[in-house]
Amino acid sequence: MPDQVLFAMEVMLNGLMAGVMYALVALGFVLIYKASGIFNYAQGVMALFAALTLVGIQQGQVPFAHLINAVFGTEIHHFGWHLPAIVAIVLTIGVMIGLAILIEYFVLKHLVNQEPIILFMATIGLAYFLEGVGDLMWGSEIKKMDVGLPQGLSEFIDTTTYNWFGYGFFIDRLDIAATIIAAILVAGLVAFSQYTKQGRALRAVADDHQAALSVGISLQFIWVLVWSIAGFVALVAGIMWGAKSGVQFSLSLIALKALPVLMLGGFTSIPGAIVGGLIIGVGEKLFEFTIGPLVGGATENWFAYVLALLFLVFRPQGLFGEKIIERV
Amino acid sequence: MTAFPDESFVTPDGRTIGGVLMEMRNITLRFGGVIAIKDISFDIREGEIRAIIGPNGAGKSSMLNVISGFYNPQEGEVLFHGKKRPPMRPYQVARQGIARTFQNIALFDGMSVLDNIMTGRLTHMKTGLLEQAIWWGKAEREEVANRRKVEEIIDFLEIEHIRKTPVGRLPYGLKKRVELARALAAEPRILLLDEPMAGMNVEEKEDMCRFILDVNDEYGTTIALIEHDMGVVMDLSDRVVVMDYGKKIGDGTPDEVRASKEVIDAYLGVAHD
Amino acid sequence: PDLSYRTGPFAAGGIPFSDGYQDYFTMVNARDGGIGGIPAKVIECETGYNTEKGVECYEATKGEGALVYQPLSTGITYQLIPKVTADGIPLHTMGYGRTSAANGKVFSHVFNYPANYWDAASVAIKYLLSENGDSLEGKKIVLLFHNSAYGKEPIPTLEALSQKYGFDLTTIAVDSPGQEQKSQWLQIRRERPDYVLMWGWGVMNQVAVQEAANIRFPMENFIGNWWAGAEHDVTPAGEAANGYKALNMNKVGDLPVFADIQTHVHDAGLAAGDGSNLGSVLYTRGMYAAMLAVEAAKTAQKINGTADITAAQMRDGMEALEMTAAKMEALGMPGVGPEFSVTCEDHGGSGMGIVQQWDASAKAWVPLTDFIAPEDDVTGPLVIADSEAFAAENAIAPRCE
Amino acid sequence: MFYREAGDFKTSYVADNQTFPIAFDRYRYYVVLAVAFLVVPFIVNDYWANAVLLPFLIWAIAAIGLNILTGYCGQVSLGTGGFMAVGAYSCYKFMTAFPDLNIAFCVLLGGGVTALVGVLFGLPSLRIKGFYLAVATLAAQFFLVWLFNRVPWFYNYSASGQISAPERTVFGIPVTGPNTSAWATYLFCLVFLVALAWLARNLTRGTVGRTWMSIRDMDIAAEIIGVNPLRAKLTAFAASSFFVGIAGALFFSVYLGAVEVGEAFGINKSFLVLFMIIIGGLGSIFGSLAGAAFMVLLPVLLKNVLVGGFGWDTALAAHLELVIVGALIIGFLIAEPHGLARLWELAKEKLRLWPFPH
Amino acid sequence: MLDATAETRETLLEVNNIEVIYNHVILVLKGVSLSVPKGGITALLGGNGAGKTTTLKAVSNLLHSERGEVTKGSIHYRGERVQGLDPATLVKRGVIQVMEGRHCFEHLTVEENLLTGAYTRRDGSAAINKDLELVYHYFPRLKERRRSQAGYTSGGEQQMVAMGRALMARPACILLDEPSMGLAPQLVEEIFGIVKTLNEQEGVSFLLAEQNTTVALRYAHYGYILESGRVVMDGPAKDLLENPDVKEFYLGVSEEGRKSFRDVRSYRRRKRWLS
Ligand SMILES: Nc1ncnc2c1ncn2[C@@H]1O[C@H](COP(=O)(O)OP(=O)(O)OP(=O)(O)O)[C@@H](O)[C@H]1O
Ligand SMILES: Nc1ncnc2c1ncn2[C@@H]1O[C@H](COP(=O)(O)OP(=O)(O)OP(=O)(O)O)[C@@H](O)[C@H]1O
Ligand SMILES: [Mg+2]
Ligand SMILES: [Mg+2]
Repeated sequence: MPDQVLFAMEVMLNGLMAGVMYALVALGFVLIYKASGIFNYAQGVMALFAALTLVGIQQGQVPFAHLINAVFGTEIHHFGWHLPAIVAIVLTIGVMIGLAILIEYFVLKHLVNQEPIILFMATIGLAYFLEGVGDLMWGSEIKKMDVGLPQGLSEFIDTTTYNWFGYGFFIDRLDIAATIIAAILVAGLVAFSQYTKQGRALRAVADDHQAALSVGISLQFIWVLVWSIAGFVALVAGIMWGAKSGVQFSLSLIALKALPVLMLGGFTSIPGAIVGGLIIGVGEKLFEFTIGPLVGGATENWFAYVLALLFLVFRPQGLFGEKIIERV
Repeated sequence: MTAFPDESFVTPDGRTIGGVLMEMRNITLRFGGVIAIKDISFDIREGEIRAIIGPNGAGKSSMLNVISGFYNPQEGEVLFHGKKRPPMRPYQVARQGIARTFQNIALFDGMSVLDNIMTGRLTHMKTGLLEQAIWWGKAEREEVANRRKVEEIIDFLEIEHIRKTPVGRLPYGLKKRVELARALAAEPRILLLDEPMAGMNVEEKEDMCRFILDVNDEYGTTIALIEHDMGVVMDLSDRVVVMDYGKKIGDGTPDEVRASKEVIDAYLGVAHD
Repeated sequence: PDLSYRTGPFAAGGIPFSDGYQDYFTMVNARDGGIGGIPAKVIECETGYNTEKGVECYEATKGEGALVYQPLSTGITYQLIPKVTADGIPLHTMGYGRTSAANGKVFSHVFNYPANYWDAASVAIKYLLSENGDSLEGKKIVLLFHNSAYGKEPIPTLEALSQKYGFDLTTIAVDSPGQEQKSQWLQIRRERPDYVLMWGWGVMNQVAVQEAANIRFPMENFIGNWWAGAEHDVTPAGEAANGYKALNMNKVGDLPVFADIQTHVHDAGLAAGDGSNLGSVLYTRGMYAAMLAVEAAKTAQKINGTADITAAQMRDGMEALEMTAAKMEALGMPGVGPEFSVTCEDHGGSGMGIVQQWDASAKAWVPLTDFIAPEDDVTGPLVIADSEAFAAENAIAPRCE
Repeated sequence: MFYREAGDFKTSYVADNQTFPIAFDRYRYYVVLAVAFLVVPFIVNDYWANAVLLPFLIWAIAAIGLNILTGYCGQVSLGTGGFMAVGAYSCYKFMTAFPDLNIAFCVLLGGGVTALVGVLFGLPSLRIKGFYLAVATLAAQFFLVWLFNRVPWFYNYSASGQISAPERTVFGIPVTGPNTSAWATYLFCLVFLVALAWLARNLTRGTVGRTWMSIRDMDIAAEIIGVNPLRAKLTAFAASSFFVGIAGALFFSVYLGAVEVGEAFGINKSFLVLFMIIIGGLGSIFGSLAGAAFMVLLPVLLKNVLVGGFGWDTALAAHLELVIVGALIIGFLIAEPHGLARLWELAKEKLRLWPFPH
Repeated sequence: MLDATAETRETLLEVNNIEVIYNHVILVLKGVSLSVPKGGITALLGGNGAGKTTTLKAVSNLLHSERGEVTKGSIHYRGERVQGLDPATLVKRGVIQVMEGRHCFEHLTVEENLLTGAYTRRDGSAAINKDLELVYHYFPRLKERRRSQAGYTSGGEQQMVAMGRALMARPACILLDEPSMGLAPQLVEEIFGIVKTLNEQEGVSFLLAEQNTTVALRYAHYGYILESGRVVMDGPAKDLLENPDVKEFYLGVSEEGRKSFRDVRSYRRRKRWLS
């Protein structure tokens, strides 16, 4: 029956949208992987941290209030200001850059040319750390993210589609915003990594730390640079997802939604992140829509991974990932 | 020697060289645009030392990779014992008794020298997972038996002192030697050596030559080696194949090759005495 | 002890409950010098909603003469049940945990009064009945549930009820944590159900409320259970959440007792948390739970005529607990919960609950109904069946003969 | 001065091959075993058993398992949680289906089933490598958890979807169910750990182990010298999963007694085990133990210090705990990327050279 | 060639008795001292494991990434101490190392590899492209393969890439680690030819670790011979070439001239091998 088709279309559209949201998170991973061969597990927590910081600054919360009060028995909570979103965002970016510098100085610097898995582990340690700090700084109750993003059903799409098919499609305005932002991000990042000297250096570092050092590439600079950008991407992701669910611990778990996207698109490809996101988004939604009911639903979590897995079996480096060089 | 009779014969220095053991027929290997090997044929005879030379990027290593089954040529075939070899995975080739060393050393950095060499004997070890898990009995006996063989090789190559050191720490030259040991441990019919003497000084090269020659006449192992040191090549090998950007431009005894105009232009540059 | 969780994905729910629970004890100690003269000690132990930490906490604290446990996590409850039974320490799982533990014959040391999930399901349906002139014929009801033991609890009850009242029930699972519910809500939008019931927890609630608003689902037809009906579940959605309904096992709103807590606890700087939660839904619930514990203790003291009671005596106390309107009145929390009395057979309490609605402009939950009684003839048999299955599996002889 | 190879020369390859080449190590090892078997059982109490020892023993088994796969064969896996779940649920099914089958067998069978599942999910590893594989194993993680949550047959149709272990005994002494005594459960797990550690040791010191390590270090070269990659990887997956499965079975039956798959075997368990082996040391059995001990003890310790010691409220403590754990992990990796095991080695090497610095 | 004068010229790079330890336990360099005069070519000879690579890495500060550290002694470049300077700064100051065993950036194309060499340069793309052409002129083979990923090029080609990459940095002092390894004979000559021209026309100074002693000494001005972490002999290249021991062990020519590799049927080893 035709309206099944319509539903399917609607589901697909929303799948695409969801895909973009995943991609936003995946981008951060890609950047850092490209630049250092590090698989940065902390990306999700960075998103959470960024969002927390943003809200905290905006609401004028006192960082570490809880800790301070506990230790000094004081009763401070708020500075009592309420900043406009844009200011808060700028300040947060500042914080994320600071974070990048600290990470480089205290972690990465000491782990030059270690095996990837070691660095991976380090980032997990980092994840724990940030999670704790985030909670300590801003407290763990749920906060509302309001930076004035549009939300809810988009009238326009609804009516137009209604006029076409006699069935109004649902698209979340937030998702539309996300799509636009993602497009801008990707364009910028691609340009950066493909056409600039830094971009080349960044890929060089990923290949061979020592050689990179030997030709005079400063790992320190590259890493601070990349982690700052990743921090910014994390902030964007944090805002988007925060607007959906409020800013809370679970934000950090979106990392798990981004991983299949990453696999599918290829760890090293920025466009891959987007394409992968779209495929995963559509794939899991359609599966949930068609097969889901038969097997009792809630299939999305694993199906995303299985889907990605299937792709990998045919392209071990993901759709757009750099070929894994096998030579003797 | 200059002449090289077709049937098996005994060389002046008393080694017997038998019939054709392995033959390459019209091998062509492409990588996308790049043609690494273009319609090359040559044979390797039982017990001989066969050298492959040529400028960088000529396709020598690729040729070895074809022999050891890592690359499948688009055209041409490999005959082993006169029989056409069906396309097979590298590990199956290895089990036919073809061992090799690599140009960019490919040792197992995480393991000790001893373990590295023991891996060379995997093709000879049979115990299954469960027997291994229990260890006592079969597994242990086998371990010891093979260990004995390996120890022979170890003191043949004079690396007793580094037996237990992780290979990652070894200097380049010693790594090469360990790699040779690993290849020898397999007791191969054919031994393929890719630039075994790169990065060695004369003294070490002499040692290496020594080992190669000894292997060759103690075990009668057939050897194919790639080397850029003309001194070594000319002295050691019975016959030489010269490659140039995928094409074969010369094949014959060292003297013949050395004389060939084409070879001199393409590779040797100055004529080597 | 109070096994709390102030970290991890469910912290937002755990914090206010524990605050309330502890503040009440603190208040009792400060105001009337403890329970029957004996100051009550509440050991809080952080589990982060994590089962192993739960065990660690239990083992760490049981040595200290623990009288009752309030684990606040279905998962932890399940693996404490055998342990407490063996150690003879009562376990109070208020409106969560193992529903069939209401059957005291089988579960000697587990109490889940005043109400449990199956009651909740039935109460919700009762409410909808009253809304629709006692008939749900042909109505379409969707259950949106957290894909876990907790979320699946109400399904049997609802199925039984849908048989009984001929509404058709669709269940939609949301996998934990549940940040991405697009497809679920698209399905809901498509099927246009008359009502949506939600068994949610953690981030799932906030997202669900948001999504419901996004698809313009009429909020007043969207009803959460009592773990999906706290302030923090609706505030992130802001105005959009207006009209969302939820069940509750305890009345909200300003209770006289809060004044006492304010003076004796918060002003004295003894607050468990940062004091911001006073009066919130979960805070009140925590406090209510504490009050029940205190009353049980008092009962125990009365029975045994000793002020300094043991865990065993506490259990008897809980089994003999009687909550009357007068009592609650006297305690400064009139009508906070329904009247009920615990017996050897019935550890489940009355199972009554109210329906409340969110008023976004006032940022407050407004009670819509008085306590509604569940249909025990529906839930009862289920309880018996499940508990007896458990008894059989673990060779437990029924008590109370 | 006695800490030398010097003076005890190996006269046979067997002797040269043994686990502890230095006599002193050997003796210390026997002492540890003796204490573990003969002393601890008499002094252990509920708290120590349930809060520290059991988790340690069980996680140690899991860690050894993962170490076989990741540390020795170089295949990073994040599916550990899922595989533990397989062990737990199959064990549960065996326990309930054959009530008079000895629990020990149920556990072993659980391991066996897991091994099969592991092989299944190991198949992609032939083509997928490195982090791609790691992420791919998450597919196993999520799928398995979903499966056990979804199909009632696995939890015997209980209304709640929880599984709880009925009482089972060994030599008449209960090791599962409510009425267990600390020493019994402890010994039960200890036996498993020791036996399995010994198996692992045998596997990793011989042919099989070398095959795995060659794949880890350079799979192409390994194949060219005659290693069959598929076989090597699958055996690794099988062995590893067997261990992990057993860990899962014990975790459920002996330690927790009742589990819900989503909570008990979630993704964070996979990470936890990965931590253990990396902190402890990849490719080292001792490392697995050390790592497990570290990751189990640290939080308990911190908690007791922060809450007990400074009397801070639990929320603060819990957050600080995260911070500290995170910092420590990073600190360790920086101090010695190859884990506690390597630190231990270096210490010994220094000791051997003692009193000379080099 | 200007050799005897070598000492008289100001020294560019000075290493005085450094000691290097790996992993805190393995002592590798036991007090090595050497100096590279400005505009000189200094050869560092020695067998396997002698410590050549380690010495070079110590100079270019690449050790700590291998968990090795300089525990004694000092390294001066243009008179100032350069220990603990991060490699990048060192490159900016004009010291660059060509690492042993290639180390190309596998996933970058040959050309991109070369360009990374120019990372620290600030003198505009025109100049860089000019040098790129120069490198291609030196190594025509690279031009053919410019678009292919370095990871897929042959051993020798990779060696050329590594060399070319270093040249792209227009350094004042190049540390060459086994430049001739795996190169075809005429290419070896060419490489050293390049070294010579750079040295004479641009005044670039070289410190080269080399196994191919014959060639190395032909081009170098001054040589150091390293054995197991110690300098056992040093002197102007000429003299070393004449030295009998050097002849015997490093050049493989004894009194009766160069003997065939076949004929060194060396007695001792053969005996032991048979017995
Ligand atoms: N896997 C591959 N993909 C693409 N091109 C390749 C691959 N392997 C080799 N080539 C190309 O084939 C040609 C021959 O490579 P090969 O390694 O055989 O040269 P070679 O004779 O060993 O040179 P050298 O003496 O420097 O080692 C080279 O130009 C190389 O770039
Ligand atoms: N990362 C390391 N860890 C431990 N020991 C090392 C390490 N790198 C090198 N060594 C040791 O340092 C010594 C010198 O090594 P180095 O590579 O400097 O010798 P080399 O002169 O370069 O030899 P070759 O000519 O073969 O390259 C060797 O004995 C080696 O065992
Ligand atoms: Mg080659
Ligand atoms: Mg070297």
